[in-house]
Amino acid sequence: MSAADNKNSSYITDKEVSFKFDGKKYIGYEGDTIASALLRNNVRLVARSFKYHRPRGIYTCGIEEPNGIVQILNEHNEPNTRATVKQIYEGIRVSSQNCWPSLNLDIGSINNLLSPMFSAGFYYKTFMGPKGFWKRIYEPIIRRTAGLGKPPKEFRSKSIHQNHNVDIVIIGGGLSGLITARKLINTQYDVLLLEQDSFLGGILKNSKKIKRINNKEPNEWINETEKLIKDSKNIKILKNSLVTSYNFTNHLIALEDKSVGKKIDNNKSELTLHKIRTKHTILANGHIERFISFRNNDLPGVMLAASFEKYIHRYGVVPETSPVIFTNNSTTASLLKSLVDLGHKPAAYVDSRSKDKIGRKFLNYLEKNNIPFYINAEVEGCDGNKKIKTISIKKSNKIIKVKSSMLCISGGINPDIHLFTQSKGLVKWDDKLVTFKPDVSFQNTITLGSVSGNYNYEKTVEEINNKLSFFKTKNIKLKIELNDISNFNIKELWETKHERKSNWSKSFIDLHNDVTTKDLKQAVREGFDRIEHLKRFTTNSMGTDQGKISSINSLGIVSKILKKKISEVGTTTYRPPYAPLSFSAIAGRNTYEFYDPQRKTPIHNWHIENKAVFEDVGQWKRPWYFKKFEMESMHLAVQRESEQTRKTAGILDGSTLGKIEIKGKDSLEFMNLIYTNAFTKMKPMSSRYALMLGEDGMIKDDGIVCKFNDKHFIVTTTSGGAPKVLADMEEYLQTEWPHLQVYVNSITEQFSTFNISGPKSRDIVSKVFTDVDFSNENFPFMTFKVFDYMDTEVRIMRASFTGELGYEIYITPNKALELWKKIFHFGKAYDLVAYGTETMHLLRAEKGYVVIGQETDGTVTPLDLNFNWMIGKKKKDFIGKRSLTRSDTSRDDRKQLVGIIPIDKSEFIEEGQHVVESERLPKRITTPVEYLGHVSSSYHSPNLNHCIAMAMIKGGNKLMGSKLFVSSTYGTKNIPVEVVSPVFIDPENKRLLS
Amino acid sequence: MKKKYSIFTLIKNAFSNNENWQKMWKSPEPKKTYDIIVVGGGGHGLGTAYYLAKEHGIKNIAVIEKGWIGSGNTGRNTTIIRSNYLWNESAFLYDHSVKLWENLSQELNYNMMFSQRGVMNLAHNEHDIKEMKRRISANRLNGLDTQWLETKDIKRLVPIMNTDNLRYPVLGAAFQRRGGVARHDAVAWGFAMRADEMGVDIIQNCEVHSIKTKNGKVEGVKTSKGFISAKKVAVVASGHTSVLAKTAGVRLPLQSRPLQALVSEPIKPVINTVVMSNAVHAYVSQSDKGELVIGAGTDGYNSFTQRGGYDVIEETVRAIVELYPIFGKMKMLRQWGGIVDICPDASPIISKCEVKGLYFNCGWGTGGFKATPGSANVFAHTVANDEPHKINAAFNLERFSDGRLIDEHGAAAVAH
Amino acid sequence: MTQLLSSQGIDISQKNFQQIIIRGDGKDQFNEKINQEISTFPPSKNLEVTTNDKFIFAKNSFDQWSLIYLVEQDYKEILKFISKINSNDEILASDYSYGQVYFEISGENKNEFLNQLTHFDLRLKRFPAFTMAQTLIAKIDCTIYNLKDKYIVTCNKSYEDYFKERLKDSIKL
Amino acid sequence: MILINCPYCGERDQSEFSNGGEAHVARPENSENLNDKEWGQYVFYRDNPKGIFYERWVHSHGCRKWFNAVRNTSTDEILAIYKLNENPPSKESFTNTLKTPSGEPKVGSGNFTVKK
Repeated sequence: MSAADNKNSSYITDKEVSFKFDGKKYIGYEGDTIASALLRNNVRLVARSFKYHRPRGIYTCGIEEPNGIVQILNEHNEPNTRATVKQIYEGIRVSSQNCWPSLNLDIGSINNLLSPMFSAGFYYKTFMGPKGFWKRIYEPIIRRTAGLGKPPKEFRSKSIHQNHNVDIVIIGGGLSGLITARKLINTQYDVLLLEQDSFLGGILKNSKKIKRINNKEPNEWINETEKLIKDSKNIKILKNSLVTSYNFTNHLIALEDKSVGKKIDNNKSELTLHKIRTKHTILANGHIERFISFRNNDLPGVMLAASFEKYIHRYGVVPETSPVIFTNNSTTASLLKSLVDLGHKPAAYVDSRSKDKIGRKFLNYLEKNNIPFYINAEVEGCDGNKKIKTISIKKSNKIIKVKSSMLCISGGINPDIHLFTQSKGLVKWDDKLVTFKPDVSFQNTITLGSVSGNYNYEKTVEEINNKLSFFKTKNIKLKIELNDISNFNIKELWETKHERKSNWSKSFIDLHNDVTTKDLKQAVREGFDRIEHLKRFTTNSMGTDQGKISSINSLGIVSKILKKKISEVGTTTYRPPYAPLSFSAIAGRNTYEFYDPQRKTPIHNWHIENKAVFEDVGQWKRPWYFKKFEMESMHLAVQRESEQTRKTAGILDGSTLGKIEIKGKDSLEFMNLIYTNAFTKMKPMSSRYALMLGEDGMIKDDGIVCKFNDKHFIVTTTSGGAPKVLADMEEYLQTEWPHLQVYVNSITEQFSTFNISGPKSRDIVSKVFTDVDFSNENFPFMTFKVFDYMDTEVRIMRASFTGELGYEIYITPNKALELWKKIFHFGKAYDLVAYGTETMHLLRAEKGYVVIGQETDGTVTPLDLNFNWMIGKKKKDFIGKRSLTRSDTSRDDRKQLVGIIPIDKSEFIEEGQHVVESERLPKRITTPVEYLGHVSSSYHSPNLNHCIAMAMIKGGNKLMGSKLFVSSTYGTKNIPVEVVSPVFIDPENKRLLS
Repeated sequence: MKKKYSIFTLIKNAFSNNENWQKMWKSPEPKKTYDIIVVGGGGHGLGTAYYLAKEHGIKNIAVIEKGWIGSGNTGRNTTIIRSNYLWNESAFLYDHSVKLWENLSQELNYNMMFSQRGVMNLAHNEHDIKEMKRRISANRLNGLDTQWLETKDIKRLVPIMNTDNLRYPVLGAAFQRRGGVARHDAVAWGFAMRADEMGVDIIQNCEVHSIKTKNGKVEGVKTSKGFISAKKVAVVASGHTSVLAKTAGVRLPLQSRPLQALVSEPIKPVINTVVMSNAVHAYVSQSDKGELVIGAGTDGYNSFTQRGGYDVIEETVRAIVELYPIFGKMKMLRQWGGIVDICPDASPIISKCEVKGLYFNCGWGTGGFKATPGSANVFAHTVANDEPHKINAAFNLERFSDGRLIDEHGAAAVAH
Repeated sequence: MTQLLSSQGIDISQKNFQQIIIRGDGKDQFNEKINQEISTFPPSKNLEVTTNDKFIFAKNSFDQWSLIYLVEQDYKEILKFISKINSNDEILASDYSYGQVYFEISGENKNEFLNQLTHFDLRLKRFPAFTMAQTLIAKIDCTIYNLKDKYIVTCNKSYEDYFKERLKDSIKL
Repeated sequence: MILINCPYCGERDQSEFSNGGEAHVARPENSENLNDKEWGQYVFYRDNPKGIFYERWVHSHGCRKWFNAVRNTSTDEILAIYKLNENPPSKESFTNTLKTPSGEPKVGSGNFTVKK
């Protein structure tokens, strides 16, 4: 008794392929899955179970497989691969999972002996004490024993995404799918046909249930149909494409495996994730056979009947020439017939149905071929060591033992409603079919064929013509002849009773997670009588197969315990994805080098040439500091840049600053509403530092406003804040103040910005822009000029973020680099230095300027920063005004901005540390220590040669001059500091206005 | 009688073929009236009932659950537990919770599998670093065990992490050792079992349609099983809280958003701590079963569908494979969504309201699970005494008028 | 113009166009003003694109137009035009000439190719010739003009390197 | 993923849009006359109904235009879209066309079921 070939299989070639399983070499045929190849080689033991490490064999022939889950060693050690789906190729190396030292001798199987203790949810009830043991002892052990496969190896996939927009999607290229496609050929509709297999045909190839279609052999008809579709202009076929998710408004996710049956080429995309948007979805994705629970229904050799049949016809392998067949329904008839037609003879046919249900016709057939059969009978269980030896059949309280190495079972078939429920369609229980089938669909979803609960193939055409009548297409005519001996009927049967009761005997309800029918009963006993509770408590159907062959069975069993109708117990949620979905496919190319775009300024390459170290600011790459020589540390570089800037001049690439152009009759009114400042009295061609609040009164952004006239402004924003500020302006204009005639455009990228500052900056710009008068009288602080230069337009603003004399230069990007170099050409004589964001931060801190997002954190008002002078008190309204007078925001003991310096000038204050009143902190802090606030900025000032810091502390304004302490990461001793004004350099603005 | 669980009871029951286990809780029909009705049978609600009975001696309580207990966010989150929050108010509240977590398995004699494997928050830019160092310093002064990790330390704890060869390099992390994960269902079941033992009625499959009030005082709730009167009503219904509040004429500053999570197929242990990253949006831990438990983001719109947008899943997964290149060969097993109620300041509301006898515990947003015992404990106190516990005093409704917000969004805009 | 890449049924080249974004109410006075300067009326139908050998003129939405010069103009002329337009208080014209990059994409596989990078529905029945759209391509904001036999795609200059790499990458795989 | 019909650009994937919360909340004219509570209501409180919701969207990755939508938050089905200057459709016009399921598991099960 062993496997045999079925030479007249339509699919398998006889091209030999060698592969390795657990180190041993085997030969299969091209087109074999790992499973079919192993069966061909009479390998029955392929895995160990999750919890009890029981021996397991191939149980199904597809995605629903609960047992045959393996590791692909030569594909970056990919774990948890379904042997029933993955095709072999020359040299593929496969290993079993979750066993040690070997599949055959697995120490873990000790758990099987202890299994009575490992009852459902046992881990909730023990491993609790003594305290701390869970973390140190129990959990590590449990973690090591749990888990399926070993971790994969690093692999940066090049999987791609492909978007589709179509009118109709057909899921499933089986009988119904193909007929539907034929109906839609050369119509106005764009159609996408998705088939999970590498060929079309479905049931037509998986069985011999159908004899002829329009007097043609099924294969002939399939080929004809495929050609018709290929020649059509409007239908596209995607093979090896499994639909995994059915989202809202007919958005589908399908995974195409482009390396079926071949080695993965790491430089190509091996997977394509299809994102499909369609008007109508047609589900023709068929059904899944379910099993029956009986003693040892997990023993290698037990297999679903339809899967057995699939192996015969698709893969040309008869896993066992004389198996026992155990069924409660009519679908197994075709398997029996297939065996007989191939000259094999089943060891026994066991049917729980009665004579009249089975039907005379089929009984005659059994007798004619003198097949030993038992009706009104059940399989009580099977026995054997790592493979079936004997099968115990129970008929009228007698046990008959039959010898066979395989047992083909069928507990009925379930419409594959996974995707349908994902779409939020409703299912209802059908007592005749003993299963759930689609009821009301929630989206534009149509189900056809067995997924709709129509198991009668002769009726398929009629069904399609009816359900698709609303499409503008002709009705289709097809004659379908069957091989089947009887029409579908079934007798409800979920579980057969054990003969002798033993604490060790098991009949499984979830093979993947090792859940037994006993566990279900215990769970219900403990009060978990709701199906979702049951699921969570027992982990039933929570495995990687999502209980495809068993979840309805568990409902059946529970309904019996609770003496309720199954429809009352409810069905369990099917959550996307339909089958485990590759992470790298989901990520596609939007990761690794393309995780997030890098935004670069026109000066970027110059920065690189000049040894800039970059900082990420949003998506922007900004020079953080420039290394003068390779070994120069950040600290040295920043000290150098800062010193040089105050000594002569420094320049910063500020191109990332947000820039917005604002124009319209009511621009002035708009500006007065958006910003806290008052702009009415502001002179044309002048600039002003401005603040923007949220309605909650908290500072949101700042920038400099350039006023051309009352109807035309240009403003800058923080680099990170730019998009948000523009969006907010648009929002207020469109939704709150449509009566204001104002337009705003982002011009961030239309101008590059350079900030040049330092005592020598005037000399330098005067040399660059020879015909501009930069004198204090004609170009005072906070004014700007626009003029032609280098065949483009340049805007220069006298402004400074360093406290030095400074100019902000705006020029179009195409000329930016040229100008930048020119400035350096003339700057050379003055040792002009390029500086980065860190120096910018240091210099502004010396001057006491704040940085939004550093001094502020979304909880700071202008008053907290002593920015009262920036608030247009006389203005009737502006965004956030009202919030400033709430009882909490108007407190005068809020956290306020102060400067602090260490009393011992040699000490350094760390950013982020807190300001306290005590000299020391306890070693272990048990009762919280009161603090006044935190240090928001801290730098070593090269120009003062000691540490300067800013802090936000409670009632800071009143604490000027007082002595406090700042905590330190270096120990319990706090640093004594003095509270001072945050302006450390040039308080009287001599440098600024020079 | 009190159920005792231990290795011995397991053995005992093993010999009786596991046929003598008792119900963990009864499922009684609701009485006409109760002293206190807790609306919402999640961890927070069941815990509230438990502490009311245990610490405040009130036994005439019903917990009313629309579905089955733990069916809401309790059973839908990524089970991360930590207390390293910036502001004192939050730090005290969440650490109160962590302290309760540390003894909960023993207290309830039910294994919460609270695993203090540490929680890491990664820093990916200068701004993150500044924000975290400030947080760590504040935590220290509040007696919390948060520490700064250099990249090499991170590598040692999570060798599979890609720290340098990515768009936003890992520059360091804030790490709280006492943080970790727990078994989410166990919390609901454990509280339910012990509350039930003390006489609390746990009523499932009973939907509260509205809260009945009369001249500014609560009278009871209208449910799918009829009207049930009560002296006090405590609402802990996460996403649906504001909907119920409205029926009592109370307006809450909440928005209900989908929050999604996903798990991978189980593999042998590869990541033994919890890693969170905001810039590269990815929260990961590995369950004892071996599944990677991954938290995604919230969608930007209100929804009660328990189903978010697919793009949010993609955003998270692409971050995961960026941060952990070996996960490229992993597969997503399940994905699901919950409905979280979000407050303007990203802090919860545990408060009385203008209606006498009506209390709310809501606004936990994406971070409610970690707070389960703590929130339940102080809420029970608030309901029992009609007065907040000092730990939750600041989490009142008034703050949205006077401006005393507890803004846990973290620092706002990026620097110049 | 520089040929970027050319592969099975898909050709991409980078162009140096100049552009102006014009905001206004689209009423007679507005149209007249524009017409005076470039002797063409701005397209009146939303998303409509009018084009000749010199420029593309498209209506992005009810109050925004983009004018793209296909043949390089003297920049001074463009600035002059902008200042003339802006002399009218109720119109805002912003120069976009050098802050954007432009790509011309043609070939019979251009839709399938672009749909690797965008979910946008490029089918002729949803995206007719001589219309435009603003959408996400490769995760960044882009504008795409359908000129029947080819598309013009434009995005911010700071994304230039990234966007080119994405295009090349998609062709490769 | 929701498909949103931008009144200016046509049907686009939701990922191109940003949501603006409750619609028709006018910014108070004379905020100085409001007390803290009233002002707080405007700043922090927005409607959050389960069912019919009048809300705002902006096509942030497209034309950057704002518009209003009526959405059933228990199913995410968009019932109507209208421009800012158009009048909102009446609630009544939807109540009978409302498509269930509520979008949540039916009590006691994980199945999506219609309240019939």
